[in-house]
This record gives sequence, structure tokens and C-alpha cells, in this order.
Amino acid sequence: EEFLAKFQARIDREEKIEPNDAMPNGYRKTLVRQIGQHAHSEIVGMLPEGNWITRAPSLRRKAALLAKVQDEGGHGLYLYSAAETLGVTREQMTEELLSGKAKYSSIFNYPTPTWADIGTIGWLVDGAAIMNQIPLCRCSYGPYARAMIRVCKEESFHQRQGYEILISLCNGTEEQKQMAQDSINRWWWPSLMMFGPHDAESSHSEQSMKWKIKRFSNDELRQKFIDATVPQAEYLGLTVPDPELKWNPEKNGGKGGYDHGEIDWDEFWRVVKGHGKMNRDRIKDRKKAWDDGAWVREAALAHAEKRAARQTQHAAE
Amino acid sequence: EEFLAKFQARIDREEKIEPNDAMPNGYRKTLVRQIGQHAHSEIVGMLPEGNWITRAPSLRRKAALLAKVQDEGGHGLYLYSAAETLGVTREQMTEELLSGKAKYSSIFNYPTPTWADIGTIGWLVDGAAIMNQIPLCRCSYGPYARAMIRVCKEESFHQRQGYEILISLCNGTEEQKQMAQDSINRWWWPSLMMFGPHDAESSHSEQSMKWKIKRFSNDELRQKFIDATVPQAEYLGLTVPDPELKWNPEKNGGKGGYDHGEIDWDEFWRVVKGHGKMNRDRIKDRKKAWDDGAWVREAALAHAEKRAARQTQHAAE
Amino acid sequence: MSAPLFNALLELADDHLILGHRVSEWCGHAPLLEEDLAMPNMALDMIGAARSLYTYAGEIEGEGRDEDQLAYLRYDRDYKNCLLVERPNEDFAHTMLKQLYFAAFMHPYWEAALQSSDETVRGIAGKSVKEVAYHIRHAGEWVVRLGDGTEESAQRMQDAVTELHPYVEELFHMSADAQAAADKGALPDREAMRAQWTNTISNVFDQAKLTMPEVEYPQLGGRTGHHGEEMGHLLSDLQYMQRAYPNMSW
Amino acid sequence: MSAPLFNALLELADDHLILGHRVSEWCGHAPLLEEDLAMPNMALDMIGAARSLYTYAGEIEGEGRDEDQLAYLRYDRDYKNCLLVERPNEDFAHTMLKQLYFAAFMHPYWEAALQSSDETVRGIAGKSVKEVAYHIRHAGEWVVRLGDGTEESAQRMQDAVTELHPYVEELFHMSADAQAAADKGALPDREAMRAQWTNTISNVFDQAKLTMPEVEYPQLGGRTGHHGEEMGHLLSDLQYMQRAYPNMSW
Repeated sequence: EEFLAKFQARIDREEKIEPNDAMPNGYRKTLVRQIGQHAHSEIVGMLPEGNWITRAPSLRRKAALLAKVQDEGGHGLYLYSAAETLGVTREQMTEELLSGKAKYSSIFNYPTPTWADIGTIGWLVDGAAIMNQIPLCRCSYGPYARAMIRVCKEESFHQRQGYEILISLCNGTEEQKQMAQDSINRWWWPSLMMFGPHDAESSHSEQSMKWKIKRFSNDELRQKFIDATVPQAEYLGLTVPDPELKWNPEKNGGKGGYDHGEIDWDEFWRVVKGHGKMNRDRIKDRKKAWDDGAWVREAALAHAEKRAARQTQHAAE
Repeated sequence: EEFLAKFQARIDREEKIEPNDAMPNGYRKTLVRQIGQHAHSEIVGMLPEGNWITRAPSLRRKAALLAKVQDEGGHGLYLYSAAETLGVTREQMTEELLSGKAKYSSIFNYPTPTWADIGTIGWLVDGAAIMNQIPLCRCSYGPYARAMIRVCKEESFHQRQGYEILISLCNGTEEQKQMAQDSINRWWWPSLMMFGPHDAESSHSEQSMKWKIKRFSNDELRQKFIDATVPQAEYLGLTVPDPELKWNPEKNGGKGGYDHGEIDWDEFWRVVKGHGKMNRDRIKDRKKAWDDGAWVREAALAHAEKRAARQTQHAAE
Repeated sequence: MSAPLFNALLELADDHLILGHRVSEWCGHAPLLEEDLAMPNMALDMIGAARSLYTYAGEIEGEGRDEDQLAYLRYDRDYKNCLLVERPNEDFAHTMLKQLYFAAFMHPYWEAALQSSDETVRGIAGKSVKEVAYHIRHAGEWVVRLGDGTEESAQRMQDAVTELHPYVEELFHMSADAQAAADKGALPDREAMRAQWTNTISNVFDQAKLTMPEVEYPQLGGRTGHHGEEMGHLLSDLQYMQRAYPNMSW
Repeated sequence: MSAPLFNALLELADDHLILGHRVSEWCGHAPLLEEDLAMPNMALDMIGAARSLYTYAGEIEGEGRDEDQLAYLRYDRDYKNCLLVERPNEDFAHTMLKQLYFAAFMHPYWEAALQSSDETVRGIAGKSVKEVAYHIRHAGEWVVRLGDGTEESAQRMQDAVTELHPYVEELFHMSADAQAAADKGALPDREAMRAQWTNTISNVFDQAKLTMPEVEYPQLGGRTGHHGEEMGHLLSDLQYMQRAYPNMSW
């Protein structure tokens, strides 16, 4: 009781919680789940974009895409490290991902059938990720907050790059414009779903807000995203695939904002439960990489042990 | 002694030797080696052409190529069956192929980098094969002779088809003509090598001639092939890549024929010994198919046994 | 009528082209020589049907597109094949099951199409119905052998069932174009094949000791060109020559 | 001079493009996360060098071809990369060994190129020499770990050596164009890298407990566009967009 109150007081003072600090079990568990899920999303997120590395339409775009996918791996690495400060290993987390116990962002269960998707993912998906992540830079858990600062900086670079790909398409031929429009048609709604269920349906939200792991509600962030993104779509000359989308000057306390249509929550839950187009392929790919790589990891370990043994022996001689 | 003389007398009378007939060990061994090698060539020969099935430039050509590669598998099947009449199993032969103990035609160790190669293989490689095989239709060993009759009929259909592919290319654009010329540049000499070393260097020839397994010498068949093929190249408007090639009216006992340049025997032996561009890939592909398929063959066997056991039980009830 | 029939024919043609492509990938790599003959044989049937269907679709469209232009010169999002046929081959169990699922649908479909109001469709159906009967037999026998073979083969077969079953529903799905073609009597109603399909598969599964899974969420989308990622790589091989050497005769 | 230098630059550029392509195929599929970062990193270096080399080759040629036209719009037989770089990835042992073999050649090559008579070549060399030093270190460490790791890894590593060693000689092979460029002092003599290459590799092999095989018949032909069959499939993916959507900006 007293401990919890003291802990909450630290949180309320905006003090950062650090790995060796005492913390409530629920706080630790929430963070392990959330950071792990976030790390997995970065790792699985390498796949839909990785799908276009060998087919990128120009060397410049190929290099940028390689760098981007590499950055995602890097984010995964920081995030696993942040989670490890809470006493869970990367191996444990990986096994939970591969067994389906741990989740990752559902957005990566949509396929990338066209090159335009590389642009759209940067623009919309990374854009939505940034909206979610900027508040996390002030998260009460220090290692997570610090990882997010670095991640957010790179993500906004990715977002600009993605938008720039779409600018090229929208300044291009009729086929290219169609490719861009088709891509936004497919990604718009899934991007909105990235903010999670409506506040009323969101199970973990309230406690997370109190602990300052989360600072804005799902619906608030979603609205911010829409308001920021619709004008960008207009600039591209693309149509947002929501017939109910309409400027509402009353919204956001009189600053104005967009009213929008309802999200297809059946689809949302279907994909979360594992029935999206790519769920099974994503896990299969990761599992294959992990299983095929077992001998490499074992060899690295065996070699390190041999080397250590030799050094001990050498020192003893 | 007496047996050998009697056997030779049968051969000399052009009697067919059949599976249950007594035969000299050397005769059996020569046939097992030759038929096995021939069967393996059909099987490995599926790979260079199979390389273009998924990329054939039209549906008509794709269907024809599928049918052709299927025919090659069929030839492999007859030939393995013919060899099995001599007391060797398909498994034994396959293992000898995969271990490198048994050979297959060296021509299949050349790659097929372009679509034109599908035409050239039909025209030159199948053409050379037919030259080699027509005399085998009269081979002294009955099952082999009968298999070859069927094979030769299909091969000449393939040869026409291959030539027809080249006609399309040579009636086509500049790129297509170049593709055809490049292909004949690469395949001409290897096709000539298909007839084997010069008669003087050919180790198995003399006894095989006596036993009527072989009826013409390597050099005779090669000359026939050149004389038949050069006019076909001319008709296509393609240049045979042999600057020493020249019509010689004295040749072939005054009927005329082509003088030609010397074959690069170093290359011939290099490829025979396993150092051609594709030798390792070919065996690796076949080995992978065989190893990956082990569980299927085991399951088929297990199922057949279960079924047989059930039928026995059923009959007993 | 012509646009719906054109599209409905493309659905059928794309199914055959893409499944034919997948089976043909085995050529020279089969687990036993007999299958190195049987698989190209099935591929040939599929490609043959695709050719007739594309040719007829091109005539219906009336814009001078021939079989090759329709087969090779569209983009990923324009192919209308169901998702089942584009799934990667994985292992021999997957391949045979996929073939069985498709053939068990096409057999009653072509039988019904023998009564089509469209003469060309009747002709294609007459040829195809016999071929597909052989596919059911051949693939079905393998599903039985593998399902009731060794422990490993049974496991692989059951894994294939789990993986491929969610793609079955799309076979029965009627696009608006398919519906319009059915309303005119030109092509059969796909929904009507369900009983026969289930009957064929149950029969095989009984012998194969396999259990038919419940599918909560079927995988749809192929008919509107929403394909998986493997499709693009299939197309880059399929289209290579036509794309790299445009407007030539082969 | 311009044609030989153009061709010699293409040899180099194609080596980098194709090896970069091969390493990049690992992206998202590496055996451990650290390698999911290291491999795209190496791929980026390779693609970066390829871009500079193609751009410069295009300038030398003077027909207005840019890096993308040179990288994407040639046929199989026109690519001049050595055969080593196009070999399939197979497993991680193959991949690291291939990278080591190539980097152990390129390091002294770029060092020598720092003395080139050609300013642009000097510039490319200056950037690349540092990158390649890292590739040697990174790939070399893995070759040691795997060669002196478990029984399985040692076997895989030795298999990779047996398979890839015949492709090494081509690194030192001088095409007529490379010779002409060397004679002018624009590019180094490839043959001159042999001692350093052998030294680097022997060093790694000693630690990795690997034996260097004798190669009776080296595999040559890449410089004259005589590639293996895997190359065509690599190109159908590589070129897909440029072929399917010609003359567009991306």
C-alpha cells in the first residue's frame, strides 16, 4: 500500500523509474509486455518492406530502403535491450513471438503487393507509429523513454522518405498515380487501427495512463493523426478512402478537425487474432530464420567458450 | 570360350538378346553402364530446360516446353526399366549418379542463360542425341533397342520444335537474332563433343562395336551431324562458330561433307571430370530433390504395407 | 454482359495459369520420377485450360488482346486468381493437397458448365472435366498415402490441411462478375459446388485419417486482386521475357 | 581509352551490385538480430560503390546512360560480374565466406586504386577501402567462429570452402578491358592482389582451422557474360519494376 503510494508519487513528480528501482509487479509486467510487443513489431516490420529490397525500382531507392529496414532492426535491438533491463531475455521474448504468445503490431500482417506500399508504409504507418511514440519519449520508465527518443528521430526521417516516394509517384505517369491511390486505399484504415480500439474498449489504458506509460488515449492520438495526414493526402492529390471524412470547424475545442467514418472493428479483431492475410507467413518467416540460424548461434557460443577456455589456460601457464 | 563364341554368333546373326538369355559379364556390365548413363542424362537433362519453364515467353512455348521436359522424364523411366532388366535397381543407379560414380552426358553441365538456348538445345543437342541414338534402335540388346525406338520418335519431334523456336527468333527483331547467334556460339562445340573423343581415344568403342551395342564410330557420327546441321544453320541465317568450317567435295567418298576445326579437348575433359559451369549445381539439385523426397517415398512404402496388411487381415476374416 | 463475362473468365483463367505455374515449379525436382511426369502433366492441363480461357476472354473483350497479353501483361493487382492457387509449394504434401482442393472444386464446376448457354464454355468444360477427374484421383491418392503413411508424412499432411483450409472458401465465393455470368447461364454458380466438394474431400480425408478443420475466418481477396507477397515474385519470373523484350513474337 | 575503361568499370560495378543483391536477400531472415543489421550494412556499402561506379561509367561512355539504366536495363549476357558474387546464398557459412573472399580482394585493390591516375577512381577507392576493411573483419570473424565452432558449423564452413574456392581465381583474372585500364594507370592490376589476398585468407583459415583446397580448374566466364542459371532469376526480380514500368521516375 505504502510502497504503491510512494511509487505513484514518484511518477506524479515525473521522476524517471530506472532498472534497479523497486517497482510494482504490474508496472514491470505492463512494460515487459509493451516493450516486447514494440520490439517484435520492429522485427516483424522488416518483412513487408524487406519484400521490396530486391525489386526496388532505382538504386537510390534500394539504398534508402536497405537503410530503413536496417534501422528497424536497430530499433528492435534497443527495445529488446530496454526490455532486458526488466529481467527478461531476448530468447524468451523471441520464443513468445514465435509461439504466438506475444503480439506485434497488426499492421505488419498486411501485404506489400506494390512498390507504392513502401511509400505508404513510410508515410502512414511510420506516421501513425510516431504519433504513438512521441509521448513515449516521456514515458516514466527511463530506458524505454530513452530508446524512444532515438527511435522517434529515425522514424520521422523514414516518414519523410516515404512521403517523398509518394510525391515521385504522384508527379509521375497515370500508372504511378493509380499505384499510389490503390496503396492509400489499402493502408488508410489499417493505419487508423494502429491506435487500437476505442478508448471505451481499451483494456490496459487507464492504469497505463496513471503510471505515465501512456499519456494520450487511443482516440485522441487517432484524431491527431487524421488531422495531420488528410492535408498531406490532399497535397499529393490522393483521395482518402473514407466518404464520411469531413472538415468540422467545431472539433478539437474550436480549432477544427476531421470527422471520419467508423472503423471496421471486425477486421481489426480478425487480424489481431491471427487471420489477416500475412499473419501466418510472417511468423513462418521469422520461425524459419530462427530455426535455420540455430546452428550459427550454437557455433558462436561454442567458439566463445573455446576461446575463453584457451585464454584461461594461457593465463594459467 | 565356347559360350562366348556362341553368343557372338547370335549377335552376328542380328538376333536380339533378351533379359533372361545368358550373356557375358562384360556385355551386361557395358549395357548397365551405358543405359544407366543414358537414363541419368535424361533426368539431369530436365534441369537446364526446366530452368525456363516458369519464364517461357508465351503460353504456347511454355506448354511445349513442359511437354518436352516431361518426355525426358519419360525417357528416363523407360531407360531405367531397360537397365533393371539387367538386374540393377533404380535406387542403385540413382545413388551412383548422386555420388558421382555414374556419369551423365556432359552437355547438361552447360547453363541455359537465355531463352534461345531452349531452341538450340532442341535443335543441336537433341539433334546430336538422335544421331547417336538411331543406331541404338538396332542395338543387340532387345529392351534397350525397343526403348530407343520410342525415344527417337519423340526426340525428333523435340528437334523440330527446337528448330522452330530458332526460326521465330531469326525472323524476329535484332535482339532476337543476336540471342539466337549467341546461343549457337555457346552450344556448337559442346554439341560436337557429345559424340565423344576421337575414335583413337575412345576406350569402350571396339568391343561395343563387336557386340553391336554401338554401330558407328564417334567420328563418323560427328561428321554426319555436322553435314546435316550446317545447312540448317545457313537456312536460319546463323553463323557456325568455326572459322575452319569448309565444304569439301571429296569428303564422304565423293558425296561431299564439311571439314571442320579441332575440338577443344581440354574443355571436354574438364567438364567430364566435373569442372563445367553447372556440374556441381546439377548434382546438388538432383540430390536435394532426392533427399527432400525421402519422406514421401517412405510414406508411400509405409502406406502400401499398411494396405497390404489390411487386405491380408480382411481375407483371413 | 461482355465485361462481367470477361472478368469471370479471367478469374478462371488466372486460377489455372497460377496453379499451373506452381505445379510446374516442381519439374525436375520431384520426390520420385513418376511425379516428375505427373506434375508437368497436371501443369499442362492447367496451362491448356488457361490458354482457352484467355483466348475466349480476349474475344469477348474485343480489344484485340490475345492469350499472352492477358497472361503476361497485367500487374499484380490485376490478377484475379483465388489465393489458394498462388500459395507457395512448400512441400509435396502442400502441393498435392492444393491440387486436390482445386480439382475437387473444378470437377463439379466443369460438369455444370457442360450445360452453359455459351458454346465455347461448353467446349472448354468438356475437355477439362476429364483432366480434372484425373487430378482428383492422382492428388487424392497421394493425400491418402501421406495422411496414412508414416508419422512424419501424417504430420506434414495435417499441417498442410491447417495451412490451406482457410483458402478454400474463396473457391465458392461469387464475385459480382461471376454472379452476372451465372445469372445469364454462361458460367455455373460457384456456391452450388459446395456439397460435392465436401463430399469428395471427406471421402479422401476419411481414408487419409485427416480431420477437416473449422475455419472461423476464411481468406478472401484474390478475386479483387488482393494477393499475398509471394505473388509478386512469381510474376517477376513469369513475365520476365515479355517485359524485357516487349512486342516480339516467340 | 573510353570503351575499355567503361567496360572495366562495369566489371567492378556489376560485382558490387550483384553481391550487394545477394547479401540484401538476407534482410529480415538472418540467424541473429545483429546480423540483420550487419548484412544490410554491407549491402549498403556494396550498392553505394556500385552507384558511383555506374555513374562514372555512364559519364565515360557519354551516351547519357545513368546508374539505373546501367544497373537495370541490360540482359543476362551483358552483365560482367565475376561468378563468385552471383552464387546463391545457400547458408550463412557460404554467405560470409563469399563476402570474405571478395573483400579480401577488394581491400588491396582499392588501396592500389588510391594511386590511380583517375581522380574519380581515387575518390571511390578512398571511400570503399574503409568499408571493405570492415567487411573483412566482420566476415572473417564469422568464418573463424564457424570454422572453429561446433562440428556442424565446421562441416558447413568446409563445404562452403570447397564450393566457393573454384570461383576465386576469376577475381585476379584480367580481361582485355581491365588490362587496358591498368596499362593507363586508371585501375589496378588485379593479378597484383594475389599475395595479399592469400595472406588475408590464410590468416583467417589458420584461426578457423580450415584448409585451403587446391583448385585444378578455376571457374571463369563472368567477365564475358557467361553466367550460371541462378543469375537469370536474380535479374528477373532485380529488373522487375524497370521492365514492367518502363521510362518512369521513382
